[in-house]
Amino acid sequence: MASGPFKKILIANRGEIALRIICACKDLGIPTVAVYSEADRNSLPVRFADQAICIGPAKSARSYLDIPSIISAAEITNVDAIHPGYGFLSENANFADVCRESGIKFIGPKPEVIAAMGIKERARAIMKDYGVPILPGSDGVLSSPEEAVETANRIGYPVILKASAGGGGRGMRVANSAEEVPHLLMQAQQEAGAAFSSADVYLEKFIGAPRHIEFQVLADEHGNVEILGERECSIQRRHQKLLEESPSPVLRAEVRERVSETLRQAIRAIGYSNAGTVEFLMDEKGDLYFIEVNARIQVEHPVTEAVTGIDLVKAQIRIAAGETLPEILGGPVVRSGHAIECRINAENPDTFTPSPGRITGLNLPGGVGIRVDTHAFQDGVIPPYYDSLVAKLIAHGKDRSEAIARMKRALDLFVVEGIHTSIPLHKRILNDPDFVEGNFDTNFIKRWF
Amino acid sequence: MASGPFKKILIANRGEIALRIICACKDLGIPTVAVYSEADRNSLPVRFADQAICIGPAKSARSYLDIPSIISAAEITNVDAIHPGYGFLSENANFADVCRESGIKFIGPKPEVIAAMGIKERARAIMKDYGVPILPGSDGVLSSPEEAVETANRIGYPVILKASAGGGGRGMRVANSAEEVPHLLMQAQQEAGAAFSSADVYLEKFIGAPRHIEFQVLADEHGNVEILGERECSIQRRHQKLLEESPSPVLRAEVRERVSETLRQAIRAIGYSNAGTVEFLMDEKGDLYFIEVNARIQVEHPVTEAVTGIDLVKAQIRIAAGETLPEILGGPVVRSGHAIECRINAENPDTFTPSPGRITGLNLPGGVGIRVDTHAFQDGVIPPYYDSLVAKLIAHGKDRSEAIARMKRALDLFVVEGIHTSIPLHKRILNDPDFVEGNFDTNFIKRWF
Amino acid sequence: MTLDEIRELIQLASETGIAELEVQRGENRVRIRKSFGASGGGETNVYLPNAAPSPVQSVPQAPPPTISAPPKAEAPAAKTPDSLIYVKSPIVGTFYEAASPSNPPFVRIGEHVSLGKVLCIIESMKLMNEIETDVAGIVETKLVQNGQPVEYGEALFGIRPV
Amino acid sequence: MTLDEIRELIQLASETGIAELEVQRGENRVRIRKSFGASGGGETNVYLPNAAPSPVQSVPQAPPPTISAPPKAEAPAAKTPDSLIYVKSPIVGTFYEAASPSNPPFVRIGEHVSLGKVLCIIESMKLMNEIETDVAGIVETKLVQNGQPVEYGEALFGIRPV
Repeated sequence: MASGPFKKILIANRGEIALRIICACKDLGIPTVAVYSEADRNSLPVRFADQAICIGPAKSARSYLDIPSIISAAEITNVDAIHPGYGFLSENANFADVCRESGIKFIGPKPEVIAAMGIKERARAIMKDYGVPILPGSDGVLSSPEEAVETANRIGYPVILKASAGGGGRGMRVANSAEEVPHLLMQAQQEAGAAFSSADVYLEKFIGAPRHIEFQVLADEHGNVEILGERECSIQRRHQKLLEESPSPVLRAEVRERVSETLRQAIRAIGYSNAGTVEFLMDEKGDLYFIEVNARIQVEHPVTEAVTGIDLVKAQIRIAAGETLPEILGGPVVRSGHAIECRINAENPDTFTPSPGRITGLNLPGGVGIRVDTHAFQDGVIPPYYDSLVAKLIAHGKDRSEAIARMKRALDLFVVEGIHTSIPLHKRILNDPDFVEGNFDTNFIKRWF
Repeated sequence: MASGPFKKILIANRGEIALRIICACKDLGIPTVAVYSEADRNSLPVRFADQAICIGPAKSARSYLDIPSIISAAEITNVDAIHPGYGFLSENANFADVCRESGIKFIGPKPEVIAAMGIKERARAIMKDYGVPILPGSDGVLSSPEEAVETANRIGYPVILKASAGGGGRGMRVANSAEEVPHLLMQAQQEAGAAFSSADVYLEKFIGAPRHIEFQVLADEHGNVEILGERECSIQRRHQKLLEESPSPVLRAEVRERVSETLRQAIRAIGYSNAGTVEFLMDEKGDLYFIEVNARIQVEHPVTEAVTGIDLVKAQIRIAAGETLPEILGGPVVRSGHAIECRINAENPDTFTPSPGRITGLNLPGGVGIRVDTHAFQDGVIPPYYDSLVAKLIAHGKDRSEAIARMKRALDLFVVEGIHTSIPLHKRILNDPDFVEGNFDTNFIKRWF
Repeated sequence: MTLDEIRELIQLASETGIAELEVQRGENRVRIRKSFGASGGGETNVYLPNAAPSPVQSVPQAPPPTISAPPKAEAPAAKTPDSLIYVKSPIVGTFYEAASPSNPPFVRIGEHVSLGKVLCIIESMKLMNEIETDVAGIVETKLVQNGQPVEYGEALFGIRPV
Repeated sequence: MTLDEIRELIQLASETGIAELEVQRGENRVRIRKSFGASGGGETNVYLPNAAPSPVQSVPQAPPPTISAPPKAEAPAAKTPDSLIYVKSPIVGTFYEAASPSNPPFVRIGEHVSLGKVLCIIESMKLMNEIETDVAGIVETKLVQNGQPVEYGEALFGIRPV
C-alpha cells in the first residue's frame, strides 16, 4: 500500500464529507485535490487537501454540480479517480459515465447500476425478483384509476401512492378507502409530473408507525458482497435524519439474518459494486420491507464503522482500485458494541430555521468513545448555500446504554457560539424515556411539535 | 447505576485529566466538583464540572498540593469521594489517609499500599517474593562500599546505583568496573540525600538499550485482579514519555502471559486495589525486569482503553464504590487492534523549552480511529505553572500500520497557533523507519540530538 | 481618552468583527480583545453556590453551555471605584460571623474596625481560623451569609478606609 | 489619530486580508489583529500549482499547517489601486496564449485591445474556449504561462483601460 491504489484522487464534494475522504486518502497515502466554490475558499478541505482548485461561484449548479468544471479540474490536476461523497453528483449516472469516458475512475457503482437504482419502481422490481421482502403494492406504474382501486382493494387500506422518481414527500398520497383512490391518484400524478418531469405513480401498503432501517452494503468488482448490519434511522424530522444508531434496538436477529442473506444475493446478481445502503421500512410487527437503494456512501456511515471497525471510505477507494473484499476486510466481519450518531445542524432547535453564520466560539468534545467528523472551526463560517450540517458526533460503547451516556456527555461538552445548532434538540432526544426504551418510529419528533 | 456509585466526586487535579474524570463521572451520572487555582479560573474543567471551588493561588504548593484546602473544599461541597488524577497528590499516602479520616473515599489504593509502593526498594522486594522477575541487584539498601563491590562483582558490569526514594535520574550512577563502585556510591548517596532527604541507595544490573514496558492493572477491593496487557513507552526524552502504544511491537506472547500471571498473584497478595501500572525494563533479549509500581491512573491509560474497550477511569470509580471486577467488566477482557498515543506538549520541538501562552488558533483532528483528550481551546491559555501537556492524541487501528497511518493523518490535521507544540517532533517519530519497524529503545530520541 | 471614546472604540471593534484592537495616544493606551468568554485574563465564569445556611448543600445547575457566559459570582476587585477595600478569604471553608451561635457577630455594618480586629471565622477541616482585617475603617458591606461556604479569594467584607 | 482614521485602518485591514496591523505615529500607536486566519471574508490560503508548461503536473507541497497562513497565489482583486482591470478565467482549464503552437499569441504586452478581442484560449474537457476581453485598453501584464492550468476566477491579464 506504500504507493496507494490510486496516484491522486479528486474529491467532488465539500464540508465534512470532503474532509472525511481526505482523511481516508491520507491513511492510504494518496494525494488529494479539493475542488471548491468561492464560498468555500477558507474551508478545511481546501486547507488540508494537497491541491485545491476553485471551480465556480457559491451556487451549486455552477460549482459542485457542474460536471464540465469538475472534469476539467480533474484533467488539469491529472487525477486518476474521483470520489463524489454524498449528495451533489454522487448518484448522478451521467457524471459516473462522463468520468468513465474521461478515463477517470468514479468511486462508486457502475453508471448503469446507479441509473437502475435511481428509478425506485425498477429497483423495487429487481429486489423482489431476488427475494428481498417488498411492501405489497402495484406491479410497477399504475396505468389507470381502475388498476389502482383494484390493487388497493387486494392489499387492504391504508395504501400510499408514490411518484416513481420521487423523494422528499412530493407526489405522495395516503388513501384510506377505495373511494379516495382515483382522486388522490390524479393529485399524485400531477404533483409528480411537476416535480420530477415524470408523472409515473405506483402504490403500496401504507405503514402508519414505520421505523426506518437500512443495511450497509460493501461489494467489490469481483462478485464478493458483505452486508455489514443495519442502522436504525427512525429519528427524523421531515424525512431528514437527526440521529442514527447501530444495531437497531428492536430488529430481531432472525430478520436481520434472513434479510442480509437475500440482500447479499440480490446485490451480487445486480452487479452492484462499491458501498451502498439498502433502505427498509419496518412495520409494527417488526417485519422489513424494501424501499430503495442509496448508491453512495451515507452521511451516517460512521455508526457502522464504529461497530465493525471497518473504514468504509477507505474500503470504497480500494474496491474502486480493483481490490477484493477478502483483501480489504482481512477476515470475517465482527460487530461489537453499540454506536449512535447525532447530526449537529446549524439551525434553530425550536423553529428549525437554518442558522448559517460565523462560529465565534467552539469546543469540540473528545474523550473515550467519542468521534467527531466536522469541517467547523472557530472563526469559520457555515455558508448559507449548502446543507446545514455542522458536525457529526458519534458515540460508541459496549452497549446502547453506555453509548447513550457517552453521547449525552459529549453533547454537554459541545459548545458552538455564533450560530444556533440542534444540540438542544439532540439532548432532548437522548433524555426522552421512549428513546431510551427504544420505543419510537419515524413520527417521534413530529409528536413534539 | 441510575443514581451512581457516589453522590458527588471532587477532582483534585487540573487540565486534561480533570476533564477526563469529569467525563467518566458524567457517564456514571455522578455530579462533580472541580477545584482550581487562580491560574485555572477559565479552564474547561471549571466550566464543565457541576461546581467549582477556587482553592488557592497559581503555585501548586498552595493549591493542587495543599491538602487542607482540598479537604476543606470537599467538606463544604459534601462530596463523598475524591479522584486525585495523576501527579500532584495522586500517590501521596498521607493525602489518602487524610481522606479516609475525613470520611471521604480516596479513589485509589489504600494509604498503606501507596506508601509501600512508594519506596522502590521495598516494592521490589515484595514483587520478588511473588515471583515477578527482578533485575539482579543488591538485597535492598547498600550498607557499605564493600557490599556494593561484592554485589556488583557477582552480577557483572555494568551496574547502576539508584536512590531508593529516587526519580528523574537524580541519585543514579552507572559503574563499569569494581574500581569505580565506591566513589560513585558516595556520589549517589550524597545526591540522594540532598534530593530526597534519604541517602539510601541500592544497586542493580544496568541495561544499556532498555525498552520501557508497563502493564495496566485493575484490582477490586474483593481480591479480583485483571492484568489488561502492556504498553510500550520507550519513546521518551529525559524520562518524559512522548509516545506510547499497545501492544508492544516486540513483547513475546509467552513473556506477556508469564509476567501477567505472576503479577496477578503479586497484586492480589499485596492487597492492591483500584487501577495501577507496573513498570518493567526490557533487555536486549526481550526479558522483562520489574522497576516500580505507579499507584494511580497513568497519563497514557487511553491506549489500553482503546485496545480493551474498558473505560479505566469509570472502572476506578466503580471499584472505589465497592463493585467487583466481574460486575464492572461484564465478561472476559478482549484486546483488539493497536493503539498509539502522542503527548502533544507546549514546547519548542527543537529546543524542548516550554512554550506556555495563549492558543490563538486551534483545529483538533477527528475522524475514524481518532480520540483527543484535551483541555485546550482557542483563546485559552496554557499557563506556565504546571506541566506542558496540551493534548493527548490517540489513534486506534486494526493493526499497528493502520494506527500509524491514522496518527500521521491526525497530526497533519492538528493545528495549534500561538504556542509551539511537539507536533513536528511527533511527525518525525512517526516517519522514522526504525520506529515504523518497531526497532527502538529508550535512547531513540537522544540519538537525534 | 474619555469613556465615551473607549465605548465607541469597543463598538467599532464589535461591529467590524476584528479580534483585537490596541490604541495608544501619548501615554494613553487601549487594547480591546474580542470576548471569547472562557478565555480572558481576569473575568470569571464560575461560581460557588450561595447556599442557604442549612447544612445540606444544594447542587446548583451547571451554567448554560456558552463559552462566553457573562461573569458570575465574581469576587470583586480588591479596590473598586468607590474605594471600598475588600477583605478576602485566605482559605476555603465555612464562614461564621460569630464565635458561636449564642455569641454576637464579631462586627456589624457601620462599625469602625482597627487593624487586626477579628472580622469572622472560617472553619476549615474542623479548625476555626480567625480572619483579621488588614485595613482600618468602616465596615460597609458583608458579602456572605453566616454558615455559607467560601472559596479562596472570595470577598467577605467591604471596608471604607478612614 | 481620530476615530475616523482608526475606522479606516480597520477597513483597510479587513479588505486586504492581513492578519495583524500595527501603526505608530509618533506617540500614537494602533494595532489591529484579524480574528482567525482560515476564516476572513475574502482572503485565500489556497493555491493552484504554477506548473511548468510540461504536460506532467508536479504535486506541490501542502501549505504549512498554520491556520493563519498568509494569502498565497491570491487572485488579484478586480480593480487594484493602480487601476488595472483583470480579466479572469470564467472556467477551469488549461491556458493557451495562441490558437496553436505554431501561431503567434493572440495578444502581446503593450498591445491595445478593443472590446471583444480574443485574449487566449482555455481548454476544458477537450473544448477550446476563446476568452474575450470585456474591457478595452492596453495589455499591461500576463499572469499565467502558456500551457498552465487555471482555476475559476483566476486572473489572466491585467489591462489598463483607455
